[in-house]
Amino acid sequence: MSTLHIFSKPLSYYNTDQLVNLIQVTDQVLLLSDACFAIRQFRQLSTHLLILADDAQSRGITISEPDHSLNYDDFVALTLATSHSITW
Amino acid sequence: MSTLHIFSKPLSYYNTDQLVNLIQVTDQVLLLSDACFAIRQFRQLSTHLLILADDAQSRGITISEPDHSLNYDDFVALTLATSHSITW
Amino acid sequence: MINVLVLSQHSPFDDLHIRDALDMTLIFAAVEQNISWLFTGPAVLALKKQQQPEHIGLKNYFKTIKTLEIYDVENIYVCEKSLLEYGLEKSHLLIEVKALNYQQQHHLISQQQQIVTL
Amino acid sequence: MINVLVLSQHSPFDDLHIRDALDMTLIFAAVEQNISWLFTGPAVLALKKQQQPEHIGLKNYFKTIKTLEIYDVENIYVCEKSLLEYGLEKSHLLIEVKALNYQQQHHLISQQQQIVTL
Amino acid sequence: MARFVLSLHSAPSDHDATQRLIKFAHACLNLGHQIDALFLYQHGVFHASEQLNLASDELPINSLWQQLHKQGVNLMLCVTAAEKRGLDINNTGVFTVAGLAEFAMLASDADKWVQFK
Amino acid sequence: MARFVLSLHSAPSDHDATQRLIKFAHACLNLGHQIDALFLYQHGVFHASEQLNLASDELPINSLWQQLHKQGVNLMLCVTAAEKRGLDINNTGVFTVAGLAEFAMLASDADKWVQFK
Repeated sequence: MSTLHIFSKPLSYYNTDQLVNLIQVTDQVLLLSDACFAIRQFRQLSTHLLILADDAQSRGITISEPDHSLNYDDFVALTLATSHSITW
Repeated sequence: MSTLHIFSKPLSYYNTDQLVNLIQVTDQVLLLSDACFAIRQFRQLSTHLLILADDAQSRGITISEPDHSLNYDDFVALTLATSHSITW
Repeated sequence: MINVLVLSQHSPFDDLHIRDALDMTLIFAAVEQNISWLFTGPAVLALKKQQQPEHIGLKNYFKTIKTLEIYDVENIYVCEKSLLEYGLEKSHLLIEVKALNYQQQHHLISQQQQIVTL
Repeated sequence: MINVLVLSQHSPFDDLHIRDALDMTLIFAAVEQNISWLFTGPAVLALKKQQQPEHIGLKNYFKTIKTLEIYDVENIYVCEKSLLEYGLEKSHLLIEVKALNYQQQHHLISQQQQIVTL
Repeated sequence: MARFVLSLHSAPSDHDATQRLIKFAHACLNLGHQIDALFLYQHGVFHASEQLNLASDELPINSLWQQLHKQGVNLMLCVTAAEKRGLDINNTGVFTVAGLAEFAMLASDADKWVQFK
Repeated sequence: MARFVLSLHSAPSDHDATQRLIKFAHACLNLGHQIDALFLYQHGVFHASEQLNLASDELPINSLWQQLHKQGVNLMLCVTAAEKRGLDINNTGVFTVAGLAEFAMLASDADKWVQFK
């Protein structure tokens, strides 16, 4: 039973306090769009982040361990591997 | 030389750290719309807040000292009494 | 029947966010799913009593919120911490709600098949 | 000639906020006003080098940002603290900017006749 | 008497911002001030969509704009912002299509520019 | 094979959200999954504005929707959200006007509902 948490903006757009308390270690955190700029900020929510490769690359962001780079096929598979998703 | 700072949402919509540091005691802070719900939060920015009466009343919010209630004529006058306004 | 959660986070008159969430909640009840609605952050203000937006030309959607129970929408939840943040108590609210701490919110989320933020 | 300040606070691809601000900045320069542009919060990311949004079908407006100097827009400011927040240094930016602390931002604001947040 | 320019940045679905702008505009006029331009920018341009037609228990946006138009307020629509949002600029009702330069000149001449969003 | 419903909540001016939704939809189809509905809600309904016509150096939104339509994806527009935003529901191009109930039933039957904004 894990939740996929999807973000498309830097963390300052969200309620950090709520997210830090809601997101569990078994959950997955996926960064899309401008959220890719804020890997360091999102580290508070999960020790390893999933990042959409297209969105990161087009912004000149390099993805490295412990984070994982995803393509769209992986993104689809991820929504199926988790119980449900929340697009924050 | 004072600035009129205009808000229409609760403080969580804005960058509190920036606002606390930018807004000076000589500045004016005006709460409109859903910002009227968050008088207590906005107290951090100014010891006395200006609040649009229509917007507060329609939300069941009572305005009391040290805050001031404004009508639209006052709002217009306020924009003229300050050097410039920022609608955050 | 599946469990569906509508998650509201916007303030009452921030565009049509709360009204869109209200429509979505009512419709899932109408098609007989097990719908829940969770209010967090400034969205809890949408449950505050004594609002009369018609005085400034806005539609009074609070009347519809009051009818949720009639339409069998019984799972209305609010974030306990957000109530505190806005100085609200349960007696200040339009309808009966369950106040949840973060752990309880997490549990609620874990029970859902679909979750939508509006 | 008046002093006009454009204030940007949104992330680079949050709707068209930065592009709207870019248009506004260029046009005030074109009508020969003393225009300044201040980037705070996630807006500082719009000045980050090596972005190629055309790879995901989005317009590359960074090319236009690079031409600001040609159009006599010289007063480009960024919030010092926001740069830190996103791990950026001046050498990571597309163009020459002045980094301002909060006190300097307040001073900049105090010099303006008109201020627009976009 | 002061000269104002007002700009609206939110979509017509944000009825609250719209009603506030319109009340502010009427207060300006009633106090004897002048409004040199009321300018739609960003999502505000959707207000110039001719088809805008809300239910009778909603804010009567169309007739509120008509009223301001009849009082002689220069209702302007930013052509650049409209085109970037795919709006039909040949059919903008009481709003006049204007370039950003025109607005920038009016804003530079005005005593006050107040934004609504 | 899984059954998806996808919903889009942001306006066409948020090109980034639009391109992401469309790429996700194509990935679904290529992987052999089924998309029961692609639903426009909230500001997403502005995508069904027929006049939408962007410059040639912008995301070719119209032709991207045409492509999905040709692949048989059920492109739906929420009538309630559209009416609240004053959209002309008689002229919605490749999008079919649908009630919220219809979408809610599809969402209840689908394996996954993914939101894009």
